[in-house]
Amino acid sequence: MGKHTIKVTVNGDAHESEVESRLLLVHFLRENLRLTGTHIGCDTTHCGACTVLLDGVPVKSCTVLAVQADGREVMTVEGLEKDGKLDPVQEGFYQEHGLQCGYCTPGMMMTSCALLKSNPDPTEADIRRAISGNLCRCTGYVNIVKSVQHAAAAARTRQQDARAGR
Amino acid sequence: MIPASFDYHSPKTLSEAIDLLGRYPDEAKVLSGGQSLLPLLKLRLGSAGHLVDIGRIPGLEYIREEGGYLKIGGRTRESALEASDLVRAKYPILADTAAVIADPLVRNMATVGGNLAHGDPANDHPATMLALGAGVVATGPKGERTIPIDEFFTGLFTTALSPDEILTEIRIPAPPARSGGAYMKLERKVGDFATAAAAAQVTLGGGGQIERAGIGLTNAGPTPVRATAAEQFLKGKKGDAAAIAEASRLAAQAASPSPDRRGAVEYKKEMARVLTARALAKAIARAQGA
Amino acid sequence: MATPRTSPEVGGMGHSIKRKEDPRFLRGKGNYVDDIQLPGMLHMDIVRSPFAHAKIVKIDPSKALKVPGVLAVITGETLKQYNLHWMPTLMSDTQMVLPVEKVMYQAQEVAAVIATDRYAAADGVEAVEVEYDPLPVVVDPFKALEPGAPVLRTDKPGKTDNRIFHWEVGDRQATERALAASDVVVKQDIYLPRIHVASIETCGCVADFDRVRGKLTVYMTTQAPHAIRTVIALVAGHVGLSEEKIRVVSPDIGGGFGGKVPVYPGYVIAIAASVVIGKPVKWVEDRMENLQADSFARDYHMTARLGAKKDGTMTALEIKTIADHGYADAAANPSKFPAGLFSICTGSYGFPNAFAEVDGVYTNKPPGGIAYRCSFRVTEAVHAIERMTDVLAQELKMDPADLRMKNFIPPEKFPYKSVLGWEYDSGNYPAALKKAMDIVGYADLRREQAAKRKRGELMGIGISSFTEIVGAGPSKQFDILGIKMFDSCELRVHPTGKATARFGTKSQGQGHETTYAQIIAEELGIPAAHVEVEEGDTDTAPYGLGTYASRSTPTAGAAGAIAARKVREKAKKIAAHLLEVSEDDLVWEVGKFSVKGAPQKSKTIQDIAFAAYTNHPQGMEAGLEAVDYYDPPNLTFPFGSYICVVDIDRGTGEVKVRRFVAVDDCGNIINPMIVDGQIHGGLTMGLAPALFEEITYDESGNIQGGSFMDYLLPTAMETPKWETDKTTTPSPHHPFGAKGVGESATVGAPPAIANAVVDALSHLGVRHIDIPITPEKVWNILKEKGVAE
Amino acid sequence: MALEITKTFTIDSPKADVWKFLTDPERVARCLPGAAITQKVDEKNYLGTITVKVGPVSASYKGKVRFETVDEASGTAEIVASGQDVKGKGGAEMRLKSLVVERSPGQTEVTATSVVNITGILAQLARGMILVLSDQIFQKFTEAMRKEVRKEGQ
Repeated sequence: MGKHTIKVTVNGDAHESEVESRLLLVHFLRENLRLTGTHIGCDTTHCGACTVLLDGVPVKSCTVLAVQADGREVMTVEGLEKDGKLDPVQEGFYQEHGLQCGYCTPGMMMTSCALLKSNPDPTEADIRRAISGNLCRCTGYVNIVKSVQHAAAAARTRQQDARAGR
Repeated sequence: MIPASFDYHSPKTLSEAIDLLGRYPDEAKVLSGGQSLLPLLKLRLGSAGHLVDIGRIPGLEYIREEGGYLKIGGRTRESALEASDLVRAKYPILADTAAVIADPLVRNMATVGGNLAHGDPANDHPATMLALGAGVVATGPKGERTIPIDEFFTGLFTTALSPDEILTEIRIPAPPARSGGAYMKLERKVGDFATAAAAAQVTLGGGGQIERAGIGLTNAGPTPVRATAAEQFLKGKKGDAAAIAEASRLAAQAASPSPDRRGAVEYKKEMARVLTARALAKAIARAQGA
Repeated sequence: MATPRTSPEVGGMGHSIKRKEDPRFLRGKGNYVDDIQLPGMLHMDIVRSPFAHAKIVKIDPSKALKVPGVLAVITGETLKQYNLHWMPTLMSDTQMVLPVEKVMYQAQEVAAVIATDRYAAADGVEAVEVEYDPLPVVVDPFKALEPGAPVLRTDKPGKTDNRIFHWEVGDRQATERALAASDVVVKQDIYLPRIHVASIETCGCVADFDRVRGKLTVYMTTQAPHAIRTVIALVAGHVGLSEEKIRVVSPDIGGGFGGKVPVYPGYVIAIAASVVIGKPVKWVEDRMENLQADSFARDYHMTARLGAKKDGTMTALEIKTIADHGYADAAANPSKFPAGLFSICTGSYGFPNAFAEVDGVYTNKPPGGIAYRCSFRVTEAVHAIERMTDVLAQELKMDPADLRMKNFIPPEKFPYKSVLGWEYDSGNYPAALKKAMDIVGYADLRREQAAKRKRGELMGIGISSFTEIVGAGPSKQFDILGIKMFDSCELRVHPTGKATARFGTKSQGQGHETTYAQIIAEELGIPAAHVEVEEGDTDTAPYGLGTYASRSTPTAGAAGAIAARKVREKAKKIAAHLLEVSEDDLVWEVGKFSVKGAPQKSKTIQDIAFAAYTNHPQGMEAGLEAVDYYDPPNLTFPFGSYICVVDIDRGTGEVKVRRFVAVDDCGNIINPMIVDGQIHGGLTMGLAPALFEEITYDESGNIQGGSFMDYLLPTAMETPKWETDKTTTPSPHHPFGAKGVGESATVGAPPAIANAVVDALSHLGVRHIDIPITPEKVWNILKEKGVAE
Repeated sequence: MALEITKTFTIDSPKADVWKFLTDPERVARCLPGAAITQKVDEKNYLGTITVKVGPVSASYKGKVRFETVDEASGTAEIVASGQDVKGKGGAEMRLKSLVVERSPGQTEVTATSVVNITGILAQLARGMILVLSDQIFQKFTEAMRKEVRKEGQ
């Protein structure tokens, strides 16, 4: 019942699809576009495994309809790496062992990216607060906090380098 | 977890949205942030034949002071409220509230209007709006009307909105000088509904006595609770420990919570008292600093 | 751990090399079960019972079959045709795949809907009409044991009660006598509630039966793919599924923690559906199904008595337990251990007398009794002894640290034979506790506490000095359904000196691809970067019992080292041939053999590998590979001392963990970075049941805590910043002295937290609080004691 | 989860009228918001439906109504209504015990005890709501009952 044609830009690529009204954004990404990096963990808006950026803002894609994303930009974990270079957040998680099973990781990283955009130099408390809608069962969060701090430092360095024309 | 089928509408104007609501009187539901509605549909606890998404109607997201009121557009997201300098500076009670609703990601979608219109006594804004003496602007086929917040919550999950009305604005009287407010919430973890929570807004007179007090309680009954006896008691009192203690005792008497995994009735009532006391103390301190 | 023997480039033991699995996870390129998409794949969704105990009067699929996209509805009657409606549990009990007569718990599988997509399947589930006739519900295991209680397992001929098993260990009479002769005996009821591992990925599978080849491939969230393959062959052999035609693939797994060891009905139904329909069938649980129907952990009602002399010397321990297993004993213990390794309950202390008994009971709850990130029933045992130690300290007015120091098994007594039959391989308990006390500043904290008490503020300090028992296990005692609990490695060194190593275990986040490579690197000097580790595919990996109970490093890790040593033995022969010397004249140093006294004459492992395929000695088999099935001579006994500091809000009863210091000893460490990560995670899964998580049932058998709304996983806000440190006491019998670490912290943390909260209230006469210690529980005590705000 | 609510109230009607009402399931159903009797099986057994709606949440139950006790002499009636959610999400059972006593001519005191037992998803997720709801329904029922009894009595 109720099909809609939607145009969504995902990781910079424009997609046009016909979808059912009730199709959840997370299923649109995972099944229609086969971008399976975004995971499903709880269905009730508690775990954040499905976090993606919708127009740059992190949201839980299991609680957003695909039709709501019509005309908007979505970024998923698959869009983080640019020109073969990991995003500072990915690099931070790698260096600081911010992931174990990897299941919450994409959502955790998307939230972290958004945090660093609005707050390039977050305190530990800022980070803990920002990721409090993302559950991790493996890491105990200590190394995730370090990963985001690592990413913040790396992003600052990259910016300085860019400014210095390096 | 997958919702049953429904049809989706994305009107571009308010009148189009209101028409749709009128066209499907028993079946249509307003989709604002969707953070309460979509989980209900996914759990298949509720159903809706038609969702009317008000997200594409321009002009429903704003926070501004105008004509002696703080006006918040119905579709204003919680995260916007949380980040607003105006709110932080002048309406700290609202900043307190926005910061403890669900979790940061949910707040990026959830809206202030939705939080009220859902009519859930466990939601956080109702108590705050009761304390602030807000008005709710409903827009329907006959135009706008303002519903005083005291008349807004009519029952469990039910409000004074008619099925073809949309909550378009919340109006909060701009607080006079020497006003302050606070919202204190006890939750089992981030993302949980309140075990108990209290909103307090006070205005102090020149001599430091309390001229006006507004107190609202979350999850303290089938509808959001306004602790009127406590408010009355505080009028003219100095905001000292004894007055706060008595007012919070009176506030707890107004609570009739249901037992659940968050706690038994006695605990919840006592938490209403403790949190009212803490919210009042903070509100008074803020008022003194204002 | 001493300085690493290998260079950072080789990355052997002791190097915190970055994880080899991370690049794919960081890019969203992991391959979890729900990511698998096969051509023509169908979706399965399950109709579940809203009743905890009810006769099934009728299942009417007609409306469901009219839902567009729905192809079939499978019921117990369907499976009964193939005699697949019941299946064995790992504990030799039986459980239903789909019911024919009655349901035994809320959320039990009743029927399965097969459809072309998951949306249609969900619609189909809602359209299946089931008529139930409710039966009396038994949720309380004590009531279940009363005479006249409804007998739940009416399927078992001659069963007249709800008892599953009685198990005991130790000398009952001697313990009773010793308790009677003790100066002081403390007694306490301790309940460890029902909890759920709640890995962020739920369980699921894609079953793909190829009719032409007669081959079944099942991609499955399983921690033990080989054992599962054998179980499938045993259960479904009679319908033509033969073990060599079954391939179980465990892809990337989003956390296991014990919850992905059992065989769930959903797997079996999906397999049956694929075999019958001839198309791939995917089934993935949602979160509520996961919490409500998958195996639970704990649910141990313990009563402990601890005897001591006036000076604090412990003399005897007795623990009696009622274990609520739900409607079937579906624990995943070694078969001869119905109560797992609960007999580790004498802990870190030198008891001369001890006795423990456990009675398993049926109730109308989901089946289980699995671990929650711990070795079999070890958390229960450790909680009991560590709580009782504090209860005794309080009774004797002794400092709990002093009491522990007094009773620790002394370092010189290892290997130590415990009164309940274990041989502790190694330990240095005083060193770990002393280190933790130094880091946390124990004496200062006690002074701070005293000052605060005078002001009416509540803070507490809790200690837990736990001993774990992991690495099951020696084949003389340990098997699952008869299969001995060895584990395995098959190592191949390729001509260019790179290696592929396959193991019988399966990582779920522990980082095996990295740590196993480091073991091979350590033993052979082949850089870890050039060792490819594979697990989880039964068509390629050697048989093993899987990853749980912290057994991977103690068993498969050991197999890896031994296989590498076998390769080294052969390499030595080849090196002798190449260098034209006798084997006795060769010495091994990292990555090469050289001639004694002539170190310039040497052959690297890479040279030797090449020669193994190009220039091997005549009469010797070509190639350089080895297989090892490692049968551990003993279990390993990791230990540690944790100290937790809490502050209590007198108004709300909230407990805030201010500090938590964890000193762990897991023997020699492969990768310190990964070990720290394991401990951080384990601590958080110790915090969770201590303060937040619990599943309960109301009198009608309605589950409470069946979604993340009420099953409270801690976020970064509730979780403290863990402080970790180590002592190193290598295992004397493990090939490289390691012990296993994934679960120590989950075992050790809850009593430290509970002890801290009780300590904060001990001056008010509080002696025990059952976990989870919720704000309401604390507040009720504060109110009763007249100190609530 | 079993919820017990007891209410005692007086109706300005003779005992016989009240009794007649309480033993007529169709009339009782009329006073329960959302309820209807769909079929009479025999004198003591009926089939019926009830739909409960609270804001966006709704549940429809289909089931049986049975008179367990009808003892006019002692003025006690016990009705058990049990049903299952039409979408398989749960079950509900209500046991309504009534004790009818004539206080004075034309004045009848009714003590009604309802024990509601809910199983399934609502009992998992909405315990607090069910409590409030049961109370509301019972309140509405007793109000409607006064009117219904008086109407029929007139």
